[in-house]
Amino acid sequence: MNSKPAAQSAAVETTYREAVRQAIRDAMLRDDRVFLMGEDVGRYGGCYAVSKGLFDEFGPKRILDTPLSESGFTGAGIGAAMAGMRPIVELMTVNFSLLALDQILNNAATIRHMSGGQFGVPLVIRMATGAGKQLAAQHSHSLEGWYAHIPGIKVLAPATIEDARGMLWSALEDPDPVLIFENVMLYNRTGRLPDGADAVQIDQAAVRRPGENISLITYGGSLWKTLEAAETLAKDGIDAEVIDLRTLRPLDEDTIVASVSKTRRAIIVDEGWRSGSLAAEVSARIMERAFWNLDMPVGRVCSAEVPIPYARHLEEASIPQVPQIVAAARAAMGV
Amino acid sequence: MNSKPAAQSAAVETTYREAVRQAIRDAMLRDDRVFLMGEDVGRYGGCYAVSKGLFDEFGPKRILDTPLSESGFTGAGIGAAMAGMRPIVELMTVNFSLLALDQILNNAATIRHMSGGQFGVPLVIRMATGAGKQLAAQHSHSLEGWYAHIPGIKVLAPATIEDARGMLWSALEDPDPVLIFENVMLYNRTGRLPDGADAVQIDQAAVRRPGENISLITYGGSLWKTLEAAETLAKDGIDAEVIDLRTLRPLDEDTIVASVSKTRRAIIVDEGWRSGSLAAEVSARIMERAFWNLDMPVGRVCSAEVPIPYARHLEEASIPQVPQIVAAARAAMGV
Amino acid sequence: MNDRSEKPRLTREHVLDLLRHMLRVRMFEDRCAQLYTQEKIRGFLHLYDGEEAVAAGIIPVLSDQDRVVATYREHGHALVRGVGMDSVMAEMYGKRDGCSGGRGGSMHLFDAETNFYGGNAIVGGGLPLAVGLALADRLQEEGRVTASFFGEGAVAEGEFHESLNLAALWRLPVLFVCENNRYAMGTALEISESETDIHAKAAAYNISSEAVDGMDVVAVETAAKRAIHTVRDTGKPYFLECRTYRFRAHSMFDAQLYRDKAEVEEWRGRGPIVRFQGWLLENELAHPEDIAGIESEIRAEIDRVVAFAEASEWEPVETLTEHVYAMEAAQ
Amino acid sequence: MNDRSEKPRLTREHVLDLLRHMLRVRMFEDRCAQLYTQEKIRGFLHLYDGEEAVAAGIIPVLSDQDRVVATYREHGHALVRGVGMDSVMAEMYGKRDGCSGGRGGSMHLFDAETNFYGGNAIVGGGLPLAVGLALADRLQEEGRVTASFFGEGAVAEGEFHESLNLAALWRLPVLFVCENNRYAMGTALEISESETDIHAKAAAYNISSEAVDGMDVVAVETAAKRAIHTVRDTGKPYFLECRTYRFRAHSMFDAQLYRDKAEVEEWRGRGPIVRFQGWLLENELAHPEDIAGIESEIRAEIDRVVAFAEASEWEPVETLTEHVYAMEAAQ
Ligand SMILES: Cc1ncc(C[n+]2csc(CCOP(=O)(O)OP(=O)(O)O)c2C)c(N)n1
Ligand SMILES: Cc1ncc(C[n+]2csc(CCOP(=O)(O)OP(=O)(O)O)c2C)c(N)n1
Ligand SMILES: [Mg+2]
Ligand SMILES: [Mg+2]
Repeated sequence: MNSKPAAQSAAVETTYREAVRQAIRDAMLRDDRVFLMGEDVGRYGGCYAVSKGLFDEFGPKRILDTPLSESGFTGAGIGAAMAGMRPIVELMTVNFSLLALDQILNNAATIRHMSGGQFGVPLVIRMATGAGKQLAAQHSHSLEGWYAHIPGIKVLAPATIEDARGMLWSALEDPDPVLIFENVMLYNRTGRLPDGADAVQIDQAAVRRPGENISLITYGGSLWKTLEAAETLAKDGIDAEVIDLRTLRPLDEDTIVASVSKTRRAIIVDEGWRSGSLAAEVSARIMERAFWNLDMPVGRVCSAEVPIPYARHLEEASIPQVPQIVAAARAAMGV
Repeated sequence: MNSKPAAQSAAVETTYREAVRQAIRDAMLRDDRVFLMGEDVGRYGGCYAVSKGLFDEFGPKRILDTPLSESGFTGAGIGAAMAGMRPIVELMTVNFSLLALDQILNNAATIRHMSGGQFGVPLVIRMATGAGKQLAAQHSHSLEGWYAHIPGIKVLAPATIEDARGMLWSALEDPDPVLIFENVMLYNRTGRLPDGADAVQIDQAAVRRPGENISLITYGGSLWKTLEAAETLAKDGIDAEVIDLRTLRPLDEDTIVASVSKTRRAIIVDEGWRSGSLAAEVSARIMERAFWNLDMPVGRVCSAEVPIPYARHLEEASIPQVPQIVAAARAAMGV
Repeated sequence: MNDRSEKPRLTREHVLDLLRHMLRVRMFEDRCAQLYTQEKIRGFLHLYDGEEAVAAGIIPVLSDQDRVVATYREHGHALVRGVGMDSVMAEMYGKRDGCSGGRGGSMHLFDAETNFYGGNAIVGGGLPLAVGLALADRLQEEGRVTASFFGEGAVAEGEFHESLNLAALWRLPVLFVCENNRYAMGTALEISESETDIHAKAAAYNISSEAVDGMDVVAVETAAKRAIHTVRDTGKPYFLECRTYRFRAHSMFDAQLYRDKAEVEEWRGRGPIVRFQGWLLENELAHPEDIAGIESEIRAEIDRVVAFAEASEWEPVETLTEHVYAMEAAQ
Repeated sequence: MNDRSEKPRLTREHVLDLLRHMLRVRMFEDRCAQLYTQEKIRGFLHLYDGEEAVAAGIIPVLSDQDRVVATYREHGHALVRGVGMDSVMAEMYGKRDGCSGGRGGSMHLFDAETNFYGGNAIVGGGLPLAVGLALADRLQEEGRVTASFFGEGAVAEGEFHESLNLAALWRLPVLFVCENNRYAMGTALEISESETDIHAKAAAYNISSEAVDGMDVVAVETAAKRAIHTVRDTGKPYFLECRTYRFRAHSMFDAQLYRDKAEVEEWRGRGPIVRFQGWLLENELAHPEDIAGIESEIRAEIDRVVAFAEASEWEPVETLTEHVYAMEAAQ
């Protein structure tokens, strides 16, 4: 998929947060099987203020404030989906989602298979991910790569406002569980959203910046840093292609392979810890499908292998930043 | 590390299960801070009969039968370790460990860092992993690769009887949390254990079969299939080197790189689901450190991306088997 | 269609139905145990031997629209609910005609037609599902009841606690049925619970509860009627503890080091089938021929389903990755 | 060294100590709030404003050997426990002299010297740790008590349930302190618990419990003495619910849409400091000058620790990956 910037004419300035809210609101209006449940999604307005106003508009039956019971209400979302509803479960952050992981893996991802295809779980789970707000070692991790390991679910990482607006509906239409990861640093991001923006496909990666010399492959919060790095590289005459994976499971291998086969070099940028990262999977796929086209080994820019520390300078040093991406790309170019 | 077969003279025939039991028993005798806790480890004798007899020998204070509260008692193990004990927590299988994952990641792996180094968690967690007993989709997965993603913990996968016997004590001496994964198909494995077998190092991979033509890199339950595949390959004149990773975190990159640099070809065999597997990490590391020495792309033989099904033929088809390993190695040899 | 009266309807027909349910489960499972030693059935096999009065007393009181969530010890629940014995047996064989297409096995019987939501082998893992099914029913204003079965061992799990609170807080029509057979594998109740009066825990969630002799099918049925009517009338959850006992090993791998043979024998004497059957004969609600007739019918049925399972085909290995995602979305 | 009497010792010295503890926390946090708007402190900042009587009433009753486990709302607990205000402030700044070396921040204050086990920001996540600390003490036959603080929101978590059962089952010396401030972020108690009488839930685990007015420091202290003595004497856990209120927002990002200003004002009128201070003055246990003296001492201390934190250095970025594994094992 090649994504061009949205036509400027009929577009409105908005934020990523607002785009997610509009997506939820729109889904609620379109389909009365849809409801939102999670901690503080209602009266409080959402821990990242995503659902502000929805409680007043839709009431407590469709915007359900839950107790602090991640496993319980995620499991309840699974059951409700099996019985015909289209729940959107919000988990505040991916660190807390571990409390619900048994339900997600052992039930949501598995029931269709275990039941021989009799029961499906058309559930959407949204959660925040990532560092950058100095929330330290129990609130800042990026574990979406883990979820991308689980057969039976799909994993999305909207990085743009269009995707924040458009992925939710596609996820709700999917007959299987779909997890959506929203990087916390994106919520305040502003941009123009075309009037009447609607569902987007959730099968393919997007080339966010075409280029000839090297492929920079990333997703989520790292997309913008990677695009910035590409501009810096451009000043050195290095024309980087930036791929936004968008869907972390299943991976759009074809787009990755096509890009790398053209540029013959690749760096993967991923806010997960390096060992066992999603970046490793992307590297392995390139190894398997594009080895003969590579002029240089594929590199990775990932998070340092450390529980994210509180102090700003340490936190900054622990996750991928523009200079590291630039340096890795330059090294891959042999400059 | 090059590991030679144990001297036949002063050796006793034993099982992997018995080796784990002896390791526990020995640790309990050596250090009275050590105790074992978990579901049915005591009166029942352990769900895989590993701890049979220990309750009678050590009594209920040191062999603690816990209620079904994975998060609670794993967290209790963490707290007890922080207060000076050396707990061995047994989780029946890795699928159930998801219920304790919040405690493992957000506490055990993190407290040392969050506390600026003031508190450590010298805890050992053992659990069974893997398929092969027709236990279906909630009991058969191999998620040790996930754990290998977590900074702050170490992850071991004893494949041999020596390692089953020797890794536990080394793990208990480690000041940080160590997770030990015991593949369920190994418990009944028999072999000779040198008399007076003791602790083994937990830092390095082992070359289980030296070879010149291709590196087969694996761990845990897949080691034996891989060795069998190597023998089959030998009949075709393909001399495979078999590496047993032993420690999944931190990975012994040097042994891997040395082997691959020599053989110039590698296949990784891993019972985890392919996407996001530990095998991907190994492939990425080889990409990063041995790309220029490769004559062929590194391949992976992993589990099919499916919750493990019950029926024997389907279960068999879902995890790595000897013929697939042989086929992958042949393909890498270009034959 | 539901009988709303809570008095036991002890017509001859009804008591024979109750007996038939229990015998069908018992005899089916006896055969399964044999087939296990013959390696026709593999994996873990958890028998319900001794606990039949619970499923037999409760499940027939549910309506067709109601939903059932069970554990890995669920053959009895599936059979009483009306999942075909043929498809249950084929599932145990791992064959394609099994109720889960051979992918689930003994621990994962599923059946959409009878609203049988499995066969969950994570202890406590079914409770949140049951809450969710009932939540959907409340949101869709359906008058259904969801019955959630679990062992007393599950009571220690966090998911038990979270589920009871959610069900009560949101006023969801869930019947929680704790099958308290006094052991979780080898762990006796006293070793897993600081408060062993399980049903009393429901008070911590403001849930009405009751404990019943789970070895007495009539008592269970009476309690079940009361409970299910309460759930249906109030829309609120109800907690029913059935005190029962498992006569056999936890699964086929259990040496039973944790309990005395004498204890097992004592409970066997109070077995739900032997006791009910004796009482029926004594009170002339049934004659020996009735029972013999039922038994021979069941034996014939079991022979038929074993033949069916034997004849059923293996799912082709090429289909391995089917049912991971819905067909429509499959690539 | 512990005072084993449960009667309030209302000597002048003692009441001024209680007041000093509360004022120290309040004034420290007021300054933190300012520093937050100045962006000296970042991340989440959860103030204890209104709840000071709980930590001040309980923690001084513990002995030095006892252990404390707290939540992300733990500045008060740390200060009352004796963690140096300088190192707490430096931690909030993220500086190397912080009690967690700048890696923890406001939510993760740790201090080995005072047996202060954090600063846990997973709701409910500290309870199993507390159980484990107490388990070690039981196994090592140490007479220590572990006090575990948590909010009423944590009561809904599975880990709460599992921990209470384990502590009671294994007779562990844990004092569970529920700081019931009626809200979990924006979720009122009635929206999170089907049974809102929190302390009554302890009965489900066979744990003795009591609820106390958490706005009254003398009442809290009296209850704490009773509770801690019980734990020490019996070795068994005890559950103390302190009914309190948070005057400020949940964290600095909270618009407080979920409650009325009037409700907050009403509670403020019953504030633990204003009330205790008034009572002291009325009963001439303290004079205005005493209070002014304490306040100015604290102000000076706060100025000092702010200067200390300002002057403290940043941890060099090269040390980023330190403290992931123990030094001894570091490569
Ligand atoms: C979360 C989890 N932990 C452990 C197990 C292993 N296990 C299977 S059944 C069982 C005992 C459960 O006892 P109970 O709930 O009383 O049910 P019963 O088997 O007695 O019917 C255990 C420990 C599991 N399946 N899931
Ligand atoms: C497991 C988990 N879920 C959600 C959160 C987000 N969160 C932080 S504090 C809080 C409210 C907790 O309320 P309560 O336990 O009453 O404590 P209080 O903040 O009122 O002191 C929530 C939901 C978290 N930190 N951990
Ligand atoms: Mg039981
Ligand atoms: Mg609260």
